[in-house]
Amino acid sequence: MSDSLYQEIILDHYKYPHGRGLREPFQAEAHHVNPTCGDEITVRVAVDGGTLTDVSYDGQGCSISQASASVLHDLLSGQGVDDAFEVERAFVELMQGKGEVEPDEDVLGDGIAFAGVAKYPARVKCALLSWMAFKDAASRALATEGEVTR
Amino acid sequence: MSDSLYQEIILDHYKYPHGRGLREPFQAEAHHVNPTCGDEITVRVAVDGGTLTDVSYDGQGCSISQASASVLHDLLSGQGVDDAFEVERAFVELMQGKGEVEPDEDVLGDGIAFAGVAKYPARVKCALLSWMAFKDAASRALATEGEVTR
Amino acid sequence: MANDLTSPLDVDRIRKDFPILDRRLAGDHALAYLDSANTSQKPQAVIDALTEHYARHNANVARAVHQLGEESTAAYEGARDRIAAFVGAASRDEIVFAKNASEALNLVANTLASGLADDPRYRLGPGDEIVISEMEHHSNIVPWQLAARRTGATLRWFGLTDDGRLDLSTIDELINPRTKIISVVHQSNILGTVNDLAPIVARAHEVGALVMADASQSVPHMPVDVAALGVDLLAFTGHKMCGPTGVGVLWGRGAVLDALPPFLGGGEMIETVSMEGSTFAAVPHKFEAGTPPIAQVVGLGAAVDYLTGLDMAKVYAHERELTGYALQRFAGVDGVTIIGPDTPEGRGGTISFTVDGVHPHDVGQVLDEQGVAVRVGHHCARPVCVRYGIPATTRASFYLYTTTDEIDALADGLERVKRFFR
Amino acid sequence: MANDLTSPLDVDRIRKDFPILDRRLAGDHALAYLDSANTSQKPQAVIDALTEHYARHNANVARAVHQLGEESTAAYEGARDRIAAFVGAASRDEIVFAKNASEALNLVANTLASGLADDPRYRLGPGDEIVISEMEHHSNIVPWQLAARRTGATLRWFGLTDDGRLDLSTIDELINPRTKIISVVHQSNILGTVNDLAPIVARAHEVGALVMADASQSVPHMPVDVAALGVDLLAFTGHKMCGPTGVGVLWGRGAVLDALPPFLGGGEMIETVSMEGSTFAAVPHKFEAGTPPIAQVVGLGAAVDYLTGLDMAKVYAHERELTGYALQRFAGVDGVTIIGPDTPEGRGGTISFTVDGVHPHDVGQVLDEQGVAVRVGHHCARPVCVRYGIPATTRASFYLYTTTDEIDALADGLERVKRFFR
Ligand SMILES: Cc1ncc(COP(=O)(O)O)c(C=O)c1O
Ligand SMILES: Cc1ncc(COP(=O)(O)O)c(C=O)c1O
Repeated sequence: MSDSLYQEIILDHYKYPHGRGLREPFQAEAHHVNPTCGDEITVRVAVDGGTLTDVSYDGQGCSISQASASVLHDLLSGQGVDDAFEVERAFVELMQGKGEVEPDEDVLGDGIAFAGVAKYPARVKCALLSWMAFKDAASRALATEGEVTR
Repeated sequence: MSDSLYQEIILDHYKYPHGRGLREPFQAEAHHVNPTCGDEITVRVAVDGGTLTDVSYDGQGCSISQASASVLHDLLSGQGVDDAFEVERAFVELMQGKGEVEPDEDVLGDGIAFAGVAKYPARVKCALLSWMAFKDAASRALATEGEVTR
Repeated sequence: MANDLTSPLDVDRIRKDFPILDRRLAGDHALAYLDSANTSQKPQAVIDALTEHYARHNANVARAVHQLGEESTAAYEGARDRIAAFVGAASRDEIVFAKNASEALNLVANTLASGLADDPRYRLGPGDEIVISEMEHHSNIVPWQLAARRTGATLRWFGLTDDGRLDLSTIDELINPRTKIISVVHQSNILGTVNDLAPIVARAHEVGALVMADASQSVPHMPVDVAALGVDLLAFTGHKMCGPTGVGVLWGRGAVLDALPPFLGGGEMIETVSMEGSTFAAVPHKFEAGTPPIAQVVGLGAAVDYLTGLDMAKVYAHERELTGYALQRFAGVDGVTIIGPDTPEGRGGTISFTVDGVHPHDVGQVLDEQGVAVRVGHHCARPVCVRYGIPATTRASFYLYTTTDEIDALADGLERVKRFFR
Repeated sequence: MANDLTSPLDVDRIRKDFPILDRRLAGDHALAYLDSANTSQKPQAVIDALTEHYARHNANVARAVHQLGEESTAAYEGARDRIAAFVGAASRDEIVFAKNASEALNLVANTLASGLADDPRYRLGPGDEIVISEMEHHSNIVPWQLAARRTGATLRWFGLTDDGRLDLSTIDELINPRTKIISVVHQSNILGTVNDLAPIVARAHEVGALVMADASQSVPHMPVDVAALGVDLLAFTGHKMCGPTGVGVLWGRGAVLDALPPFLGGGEMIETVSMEGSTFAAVPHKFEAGTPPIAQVVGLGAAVDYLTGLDMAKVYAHERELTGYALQRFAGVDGVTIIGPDTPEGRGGTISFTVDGVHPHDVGQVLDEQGVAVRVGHHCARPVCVRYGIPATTRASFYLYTTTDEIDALADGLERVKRFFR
């Protein structure tokens, strides 16, 4: 049951999230809400010389939205900014692909476990919630890089 | 063809209307419009000591609305007020009877020719236009009886 | 099926009237549709009325002298008669057709806010107060927030008690001579609570305020008589009562509807139009601008016939039985907490709950994979979630075709949910 | 049938798609339905789409994680994609579903009048001007009269030439820097005139005004591309284009829709709601309060598929042929005067006329008794009747299923009308 949607990897990230909690320093923060289900996420981005030194987050919501934030942290923390945006694009593409996009494990790591979610339109928003917040925060962080908020 | 709706009597009244034209004196006047088709009628009522001394009218519209005004004039001019309202009630009842009310020729005279119209809901309004204007004008005339408008 | 209940409805027979209840879902699961508060399913009689209308009688209404136009007008206006009778309206002219309940609620909020009424009692302005409650559907919150913002009136509300009921303790202060209108839900779509409107109506009429009831969740499920309720205005929606989407109803006392200025302009809502200015038709047409939802009204008429044929008192009794059964059944599922009244008194067959440690989205998804269709989220009543400190709920809602088997499938499914996420 | 025309449509085959065209009327007359400008008939494909939706996929949209909810949402949003493509919208988010064209027009008038927009270009006030025309449908007059009354803005209009066209001679004065919006009809529902919107769009954009087109009578009958028209907003209605009643469409440029404040409040038009205040969803959902006309949108999607399958260019060509034929045919009927352009250039297949000495009501009635269904009255465009000094007209209007036989039946019927009343 639930094979396609609830992969073991997703349940693992949900039960044992990686890198959860909001940390300092950070340049920008974004808070996103999914109005249909009340899921919320706050993502903070710290950039230093073209590298995402930390992507921290906190939130509440369903297994998909929370596991996706945990995977986001794993994939993007410590990455170069350009690489990070490439991963972000690949994840969004996978999620919007209606289950017809073949995910690249080299780029997406544990993110490939979300391939099945793309077949459930109502849940795609859950999976994307933290990624949208990240994109928002990261764009603003890049615009203000240098002014570290403590 | 058209037997039920367009009785000879109706066509006669339409082609050769009785008592058409607005006359003085009168106590009250009412102008009614059928918004769906643009038919209009003005009815004037002159009352003297409980008698409708004249019911005059002018208007434009379809054969049903114009013939009905002509019949109205014939039936009500010179009548006692109470008798006139009785005729009015009988005509309205006939029109709203969906073709199931048996008209009384003693009361309605040529008005019985409109019995078939009652089966055409879209035309009932046409047949009633002058009668509604009459009712309106007559009620006001009775309220102001005495103050003759010249 | 419903045999273990003392339900007065023959549910097995009724289910045959609803073609969708035979649907097999993915994985060849049977459908247990427990989302009727969201939208109800449609009996064949309603589907047939739509088909028959489009295939044999379709024409615009009120405008045509031709035969199809007369048939279509007779069907449309005939439905108005039956819908008026269904809620005990004093006159057919008190029934206005809207596109849904939301439009009906907005119609009242907007016309009061427009400032175009002749009578000042029907004009909102600074200093005036509007009263709603914390258990309203967004469709009975946002229109009043917008009206308050436009006019400078103040929006106030009844709070909720811990057990999911309106807190009427402050009623005499909350409803006061500054109050112009109170708009409250008759049966909550999230808590299931049925509100006794009598004290609100009594206090409102003492201070000269109007009362509007949002009856979207009551008219489908119990006999509702507008005269007995004593309210001035009432809204409900076709798609939750076996009717088509695309049609809602505003009922209003004749004098109140007469006093409200027009809402949308155009089409047949006029008496006469010139470029310089226009005059308006009498109610209900004053509020029905443009081509109305003709086929949908005809379909709603068929739905009302269907419900009347079953007898609303029996529908209500059936749902009470189901509610009692479900509350008992859930009490036996560990970790499930009911949000709202947990006894069958003063509530309908809509039950919201949380499952310890599992997000409603995940509850709903796993249930769906077993063919059990429930709704998850804030159910367009986010303030209720905020009030009870939860992000969302899972909600099961019943109707005349619901069986205890389906409630059992839900309870069993919840055990599975817990095993899966723990 | 249409054999004597060079029509590119196989009308005989098309007629088999419309079950109502087989109707026998009272007196066993065949139906000649010449009232499609009032509402069109529905092909079986649209009726089937409705039945299929209610019988197999019915659920509320955007709210459910269950399978029926996903199917219903996919059908609803999928129709939005196809309808967007049908009118050449840049994005699916530019398509807002309303209950009819009248609501779409009112939406724009009301949101501009509400004063709630952030950008002052989207707020009407004293000194601002609104421009319409004398050939508008009441649904594109009354909303602007109400908006002007509410805001103190001034309503102005294009007059008409004697041959039934917009009088653009004063365009540079009429559209001036005080003008905030021009809302004009693309094809007149009474005169049949097709307006060239290019000079209006050019002048409007010179002075920074918005242009809205009422395309209720053009989208059903010709290929319409919003980008090519250059307008900012456009309204049309489902029931005139083979779709169900109860659904209309507002198209708007993304930036324009974004700038307009919300219209009706409730349901899914929100981002987040608290008792103290709410924020709103992005377009198109911002304008879709409450349960939308789900099945009707699905039906309209099927209608658009049907029309696309036939090819709108061919539909247009067919109607041009019919119009030419009809104008010629009427020219031969003594005492018949066309109200509106009397040549096929710059007009569609909607022909209004008067018959000397016979009131339109009587014309329509006698035609009906021969099975010929036309509309009589002012066609919700009373100012046109006033302009041409007539109380009403008789109107014949054609569509893709209309044949020259039906036009012949009309012409023969008119001879009979004259014999009867003279
Ligand atoms: C030109 C025009 N505009 C607007 C409308 C209004 O459309 P609806 O009645 O569907 O709102 C119509 C049709 O009635 C029309 O012909
Ligand atoms: C209590 C309540 N009010 C209003 C509404 C709005 O109804 P609709 O979506 O048909 O406008 C609903 C349902 O969604 C409801 O449950």
